[in-house]
Amino acid sequence: MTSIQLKNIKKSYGKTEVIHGIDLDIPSGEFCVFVGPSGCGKSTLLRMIAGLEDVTAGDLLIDGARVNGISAAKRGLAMVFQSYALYPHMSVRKNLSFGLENINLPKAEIKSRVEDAARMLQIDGYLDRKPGQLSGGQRQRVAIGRAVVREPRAFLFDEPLSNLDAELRVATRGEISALHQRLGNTMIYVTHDQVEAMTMADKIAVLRAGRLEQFGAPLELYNAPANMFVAGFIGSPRMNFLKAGLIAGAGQTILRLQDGQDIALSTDRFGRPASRPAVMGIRPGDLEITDSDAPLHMQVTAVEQLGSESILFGTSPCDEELVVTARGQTAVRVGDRLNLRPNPDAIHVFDAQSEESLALQ
Amino acid sequence: MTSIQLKNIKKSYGKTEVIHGIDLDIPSGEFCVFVGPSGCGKSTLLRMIAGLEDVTAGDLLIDGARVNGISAAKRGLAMVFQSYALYPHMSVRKNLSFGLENINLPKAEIKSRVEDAARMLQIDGYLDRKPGQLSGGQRQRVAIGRAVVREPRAFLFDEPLSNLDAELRVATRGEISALHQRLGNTMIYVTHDQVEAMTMADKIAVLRAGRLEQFGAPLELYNAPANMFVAGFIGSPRMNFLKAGLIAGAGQTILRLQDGQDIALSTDRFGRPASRPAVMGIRPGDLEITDSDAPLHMQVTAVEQLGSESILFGTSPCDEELVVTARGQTAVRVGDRLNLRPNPDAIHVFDAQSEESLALQ
Amino acid sequence: MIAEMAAALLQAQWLYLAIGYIAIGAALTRAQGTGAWLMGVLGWPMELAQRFAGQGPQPYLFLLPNVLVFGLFTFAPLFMNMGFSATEGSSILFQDRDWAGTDNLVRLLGETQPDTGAENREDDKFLRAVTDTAVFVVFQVPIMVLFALITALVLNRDIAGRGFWRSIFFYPVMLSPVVVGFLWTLILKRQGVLSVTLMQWGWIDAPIQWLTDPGWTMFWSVFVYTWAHLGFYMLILLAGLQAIPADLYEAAEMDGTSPWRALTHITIPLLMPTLLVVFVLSLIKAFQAFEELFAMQVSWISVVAYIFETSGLRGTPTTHGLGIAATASLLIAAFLGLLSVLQIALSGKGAR
Amino acid sequence: DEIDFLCYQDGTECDVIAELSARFTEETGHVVNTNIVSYEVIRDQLLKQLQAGDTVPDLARVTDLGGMAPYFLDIAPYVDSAYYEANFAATLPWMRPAGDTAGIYGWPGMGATGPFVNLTMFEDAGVDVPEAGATWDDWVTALTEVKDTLGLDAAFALDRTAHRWAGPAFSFGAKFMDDTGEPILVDDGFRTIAELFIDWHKSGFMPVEGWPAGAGTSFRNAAPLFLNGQVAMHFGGSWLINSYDSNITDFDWKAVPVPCGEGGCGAMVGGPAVAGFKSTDHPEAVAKFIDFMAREDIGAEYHAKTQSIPAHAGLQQTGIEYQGASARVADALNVFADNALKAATTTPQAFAFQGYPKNFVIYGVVPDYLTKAINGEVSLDEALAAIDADVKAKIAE
Amino acid sequence: MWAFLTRTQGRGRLTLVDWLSYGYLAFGFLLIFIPVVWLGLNSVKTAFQIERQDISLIPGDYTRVARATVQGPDGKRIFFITDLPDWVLNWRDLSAADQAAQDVAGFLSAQTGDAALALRSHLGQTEPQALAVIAAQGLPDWLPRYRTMSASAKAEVNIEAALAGLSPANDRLLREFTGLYPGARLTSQILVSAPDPQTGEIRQWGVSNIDIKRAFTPARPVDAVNAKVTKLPTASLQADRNVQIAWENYIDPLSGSSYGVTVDFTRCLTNSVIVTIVGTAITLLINSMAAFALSKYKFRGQVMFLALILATLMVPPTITLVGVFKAIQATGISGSLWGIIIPGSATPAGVFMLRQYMLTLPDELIEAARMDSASEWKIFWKIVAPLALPAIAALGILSIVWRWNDLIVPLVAVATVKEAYTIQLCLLEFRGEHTSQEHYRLAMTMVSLIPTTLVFVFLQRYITTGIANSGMK
Ligand SMILES: Nc1ncnc2c1ncn2[C@@H]1O[C@H](COP(=O)(O)OP(=O)(O)OP(=O)(O)O)[C@@H](O)[C@H]1O
Ligand SMILES: Nc1ncnc2c1ncn2[C@@H]1O[C@H](COP(=O)(O)OP(=O)(O)OP(=O)(O)O)[C@@H](O)[C@H]1O
Ligand SMILES: [Mg+2]
Ligand SMILES: [Mg+2]
Repeated sequence: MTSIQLKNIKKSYGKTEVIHGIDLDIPSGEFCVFVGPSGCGKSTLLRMIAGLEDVTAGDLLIDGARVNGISAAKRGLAMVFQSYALYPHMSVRKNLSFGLENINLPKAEIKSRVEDAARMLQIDGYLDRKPGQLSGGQRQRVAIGRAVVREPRAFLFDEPLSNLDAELRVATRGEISALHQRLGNTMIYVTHDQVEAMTMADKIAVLRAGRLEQFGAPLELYNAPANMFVAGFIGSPRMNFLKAGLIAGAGQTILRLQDGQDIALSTDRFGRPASRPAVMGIRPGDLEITDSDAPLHMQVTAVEQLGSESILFGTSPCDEELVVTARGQTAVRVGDRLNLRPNPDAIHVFDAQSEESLALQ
Repeated sequence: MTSIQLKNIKKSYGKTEVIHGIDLDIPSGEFCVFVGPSGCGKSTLLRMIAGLEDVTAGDLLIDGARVNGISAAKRGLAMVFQSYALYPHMSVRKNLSFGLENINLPKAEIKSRVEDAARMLQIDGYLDRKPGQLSGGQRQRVAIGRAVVREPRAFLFDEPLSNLDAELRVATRGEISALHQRLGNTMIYVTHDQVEAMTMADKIAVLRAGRLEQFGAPLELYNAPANMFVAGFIGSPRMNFLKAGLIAGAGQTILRLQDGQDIALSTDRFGRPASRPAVMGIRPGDLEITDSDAPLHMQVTAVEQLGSESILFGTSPCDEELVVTARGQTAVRVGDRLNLRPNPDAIHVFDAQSEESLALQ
Repeated sequence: MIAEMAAALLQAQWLYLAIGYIAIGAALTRAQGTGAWLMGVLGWPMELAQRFAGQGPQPYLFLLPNVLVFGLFTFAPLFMNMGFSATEGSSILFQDRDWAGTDNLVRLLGETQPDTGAENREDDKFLRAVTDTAVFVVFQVPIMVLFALITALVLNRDIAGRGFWRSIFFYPVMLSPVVVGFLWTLILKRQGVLSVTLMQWGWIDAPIQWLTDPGWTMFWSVFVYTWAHLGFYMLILLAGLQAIPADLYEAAEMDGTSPWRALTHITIPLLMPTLLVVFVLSLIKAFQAFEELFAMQVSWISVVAYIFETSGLRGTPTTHGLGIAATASLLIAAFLGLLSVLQIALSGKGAR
Repeated sequence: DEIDFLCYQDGTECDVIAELSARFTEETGHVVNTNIVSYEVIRDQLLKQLQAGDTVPDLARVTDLGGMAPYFLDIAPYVDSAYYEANFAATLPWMRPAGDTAGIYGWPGMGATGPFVNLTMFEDAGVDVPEAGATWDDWVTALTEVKDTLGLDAAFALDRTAHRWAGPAFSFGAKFMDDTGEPILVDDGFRTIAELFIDWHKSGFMPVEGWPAGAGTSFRNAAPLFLNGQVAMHFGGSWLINSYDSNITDFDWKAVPVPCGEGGCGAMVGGPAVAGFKSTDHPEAVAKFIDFMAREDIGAEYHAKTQSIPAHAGLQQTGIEYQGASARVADALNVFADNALKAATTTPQAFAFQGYPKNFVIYGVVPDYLTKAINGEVSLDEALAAIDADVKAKIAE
Repeated sequence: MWAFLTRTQGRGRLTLVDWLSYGYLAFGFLLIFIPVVWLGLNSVKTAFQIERQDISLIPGDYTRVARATVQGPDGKRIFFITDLPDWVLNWRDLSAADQAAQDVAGFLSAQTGDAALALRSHLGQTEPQALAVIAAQGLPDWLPRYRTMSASAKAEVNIEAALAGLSPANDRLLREFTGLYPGARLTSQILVSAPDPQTGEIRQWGVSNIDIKRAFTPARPVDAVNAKVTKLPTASLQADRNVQIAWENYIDPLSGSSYGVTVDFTRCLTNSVIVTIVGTAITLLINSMAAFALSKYKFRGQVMFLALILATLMVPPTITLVGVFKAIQATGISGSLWGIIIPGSATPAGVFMLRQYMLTLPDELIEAARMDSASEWKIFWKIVAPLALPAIAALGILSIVWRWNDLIVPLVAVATVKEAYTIQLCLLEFRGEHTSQEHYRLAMTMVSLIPTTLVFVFLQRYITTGIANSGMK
């Protein structure tokens, strides 16, 4: 069992710093997902942990031991690459055993490990095929198998599903979760797809432009995003953001929307913050369409019927964009005006300046 | 305004027939989506309509005139390719005007058309850039612009969104819908993503292995799939299928599941079919988790928490896979046993042999 | 000078034909645009053909000029060689040559002369050329492939000034074979720098005839030929190396693979298809080796040199030389053809 | 008429002809366009063009008289045959196609092979240059002494072709041609010289850059060896005189009479001729021009200016006033003219062999096998047998 | 700088493999450029140096001294004349105009004794003086022809009688002129200083040649007459060199005044430029057309065409040269530049390389253009050709190199038409049958390298990336 700690890790390419000091503590056995938009430094971070990239500054600790200068081979980690990086000229069996041969493991040991892994990943049927003769999903599993046989201290995955089509992606992400449950190893998983992050992670690290924005369990991030970036990034469709003024009144704090509607905030969740310009965040599923009067109004501009749910796109009176999801099939047409009532427990408020959440943690 | 008719269209490459006789009638002004799994012949069909591929047999009519032998250039259609197929060495302006120059349109006319289209698609800011200097979404719009300037009788789209990332895909699909509303041209749109099909189409044609499975409005396909293939293909997560026996009883028809549970079927929807082996279909959202007794049971094997909804994966007592979606965040854990009550109005029944729906149309 | 150049090209009939062609094109195509106007106009017969005959014949029209030139200047000569091979006499005019059937083959390979019954010498010469060439090929090809590979591997490393080094090694490819021969002759002739320098260093006592000493001539033939062509194959191998995805090496690194094992177990196997192409191409080239060797006046005769000399292309032709050489050339062409079929077969298998 | 004249030159021959042709134009009104090309072109390309019949010049200065004879224009109808028979009797037959004995096919030139020696080397070595009439043995002794004294790499060089080899071979009694005009190559004389020749190479008397360095039938010029002072004697030919005169400034040299042997003092004769081609459209102009060049006064001027030996018997007799020629050039010309005359009397096979239309076969075959014998690839006997067989085969073809 | 040189994968310092790599590259660099540099050095050596196979790095001749041999009634005298002006020493290397410009008579009148005789002969004055004497004294008119008369003709005249009664000086002159005395001669030898092996004193010597391969060099002391030859250890010789860069090796052929060569080198350059430019243009046009057809269409016979084109790779033109010759003759383009341009314009490697590249261009672009009503020709030159530009550029460079370096086709096409000679043919001209203008050849070879080297220097990026990426496989 392996814990991985990052202490003020920095990375520069030439003069440009791309990772600006990240602290992260991944406890042993956890499935940790790095998520963030493209180019935010996820891969770089992962590759530094793997030892494929030098750490410019800071300490990288595996099981408490500093490994900054230690070569990739000696860190005892295994990595699954986005492109799988299977050796195309070797059979699946050879792909799996190559790394073991490198460390001069006894033949019998190699054989048993390879066969165990193959059985576990259900690739034992084509151990003698070349990677080129496998489908995308099968290759994926071979790549994982290659990591598994090495019995590494931790697994590193770099967007391992991005080359698969939608259906296979869903299936494989289930398999990886199952693998984690079975092996119990520490795993670090990089993706830019928040759905993957939500469904697989024990802990999610949200990165933006080389900085860690928030680190926590998936629902923690969903329910209590630390800032607007995390709030917008996690959850689909995206959270609605409406400009508002936070007015610290006598007994209560109210949020005054641009069209003058007021929404009271519970002190339980927000305490008593000072007045300031703010942004109200509300997820599309937390808006209820109601016939009675409601603080929010929307002119429908597009309706997407997915059968099981409907997504309504529209604009607020102040021309801010709004999205609402409704269960089932809706009769709402483009051009309809809707009254929307936000679920008061699901309202998020962010400082307009710093974009930090004002909710009490 | 242009109608397109396909009369028993067939296509063979050498000796292998890939389109086995398709009849389709696309009325003028309609947004028609071809959907189906990879390799089912969607692109081939579209390319035959475009004139890029010969029709092996059958008649292809545009506005009632047979166009089988007429070259692509003369059919007056415009096509947007999956890879956009922008001329990489020409500026955006040149890309847009190239087709117009080929038909020797006056310079002034070309200029005004290009500028109108560019304004409409909001690409007028970078008319002098090369496609390589544009983002994916911008390229997409240029590709559409190139089609628009030609003022074609109909637009053909071949998976135009598949190269975009998830967020951009959602945005662009809205734009294409808007374009259709504005121009009102007939449009044929190929995709293998059922969400795209559902959200954009006036009519969806579901194809499988060169055959037309069903043709109808999106919710028609969702609510009344003609067969198991369509039922499984449309809707996400996929419809659950459970083996069952259809037993035509005295007064009522019942569906007996493998574990012996009975579900009564309403005669309104199914009439009085004869007894036979059947398959019951129920969408994940149409199963309600209940504490009381219910005909379906599920052992939970995985839980995916998306925040706004939860997807529960599990197995029935007879080891059939089941998926249930629940609103919001759930407390269900892996290993829990759930009782599930199907929404009786949402039950689909298919003949086990032919896989055709037994519902009355 | 300009006028001279113009005059050289503008021989009247060409000029008028060209002007006519372009004028018709300009009238027909109404091409617009300034820079590319000529290209728009040049293709008017093709556009006309497309208007009347549709798209079907277009590919043939695109091929036509090239195939015409090939036909006239490559295939026609090859067929003429067949003709020469089947006839006898010293004339290059077919009407002055008599039918010979397979006599030329007998003259080339037979033990006795078909005309006199005397002992035939030509076969010895030809076989000598073939065996010498074979020796050359056997040494040259592996050595060149090996060094091309080493060079490519070195240049594929993250080395300072890679582009510079790459072009340096390519430079000899740009030199004409005659110049290559001349350059090295300057160094290798008996009184040349190499001999003298080695003598000054006391490594040899007397100047060595590098190019004609039977012990050295093959060495230097191989050396110079490799020197001149290495760059080309190095470039192909380099492209092959760069096509190997970098993440394979990262995966190997994670797998704890030593650099040597990475080379032998990953690089070389993955480079195999390219290596094969390089191998066969250089094999074909080596069999055709002629110009550099001829320019250096090495003391052995390659097959092509044999054909060149026997056919009377240099010096005065012998009576049947032309026919014999033509026969030999057909044999060689057939052999090389076989090699390339082998290549296509092998590379087809390599590409799986 | 305008006629095209394709010409190659060893020195200034073509320039002089072009100069003289201006006078011809004045006299007759015919214009001669002289096109100067390299020797390789004449040797390798002209015959093929003649065969192909396209873009052929009207006349040319050629050396392969036997091979091109079928294409030569017979100018007898336009000229006074008797003049030619009187003055060019020895060389006219070289240009005649087989069987023809009367036709006049051009203006023959004359050249002869023979040795040049490096006088400075002899002086420095303190060895006397053997006198006229000295035998090969005398020469070998003298040259070896020079070589040893001065520490030369080699003493004697001979161009790699049987044309040069023939002269010494004649001296040792090789016949080359029998009385019926058929070649008999390998006889005792031939064997003797061949043996010697191999010895000479083994002992270092002859240079390794020469015959041993050549491959197949290729020609190798030994002049550079003489030019840069590597050998004391070069067996070359009269065409070298000009080049040596202008290029050698750092030693004294002279042409010496051909060494003699039991077979006589053998030198090979030959020389380029100016001939017209049948395909010409202006046979009369061509004939007139050839006749012009063959005139005694024009010939005297031509030879004086080009510093070459006349084939014209009258001019040979009277001698030519070589204007501006240095003493050694004039002497050398005299020596070579003498060599040719001597050949006519003592080794007449030289003329027969030069007129033999397939002599070029032998030129290549002999070096090919002799080189193999020199390099020890085959024994002398094998080489001689092979020469015999190969020549027979090639000639029979 | 050091950081740049030692930069590696980013991890660690230079390893042993890195050092080996740089060593290998440096070695390769030397191996590749030594011959070229050597050619460059040699190309500015004087004709004499080249002829002497002087392998010194320095262009320029040794300091020389005149050695005279005079033969008279009283025997042969060998002696040195020092301090001669350069124009006298190099008299025979001077052009006729330069010779005429010198005051020969004045110089000779200042000379005395044997030196005067030797110099008279050396400066070519024997003949004019003798002819003048013959004319002045009314001597027989066969005298000027005497030395080239046949032996029988000589026997018919009485030379002694003709010469009787002349003054000793004139007698001497005419005896030399008629060859009765061997002519006085002057050669230029290398002036060296070296210790006398006998006495050990440093002396000046005249030697023929300094050949460091020989242990001993025969030499004569400059200050003695008829001295015996001394064998000096070659290593002990001290000789001065006059560094002299022989630009005339370049200037003469380029200005058309090279001795003994009738080739107009500027003409050759012009022709080569025309052939290269026009040939490359045609090659690019027709090869890319063919490649377009073979890569972007499906048509009957496609495979056959491709196979045929590949098959042409197997047939080196060298072995079908007679046929090529006939074909060029038959098409009537022989003897003109078209005869060089056309046959080489279809290159199998070029077609193949372009085809491979065009295969990577997406078909959708062509379909898009068809939807855009473009004709096939327009698709070719407006869409495919511009997109294949990297490959076309690579082929263009190769084609330039091939064309510039081609020898075989020009040889069969225009060998007898000097006006159409290309540079490679012209280079052959310097290698005559009996005379060799090696110094010109060296210089002109250097000139012929200029365009390819320029192409190389300026386009190397395109060469290496273009060729490597155009699937030359
Ligand atoms: N070798 C390199 N040299 C310079 N900059 C680099 C290098 N590799 C990555 N970068 C920069 O570092 C930043 C982070 O890159 P990284 O690959 O880690 O992003 P990512 O989060 O993995 O993105 P993606 O989701 O697209 O894979 C990017 O801005 C990138 O441009
Ligand atoms: N040129 C061709 N030659 C032979 N078979 C072809 C050709 N083009 C397509 N096919 C076959 O025709 C079938 C239909 O192909 P098509 O491209 O229309 O599928 P598609 O529905 O567009 O798939 P995708 O979603 O992957 O684009 C496939 O089985 C394919 O293999
Ligand atoms: Mg990444
Ligand atoms: Mg498709």
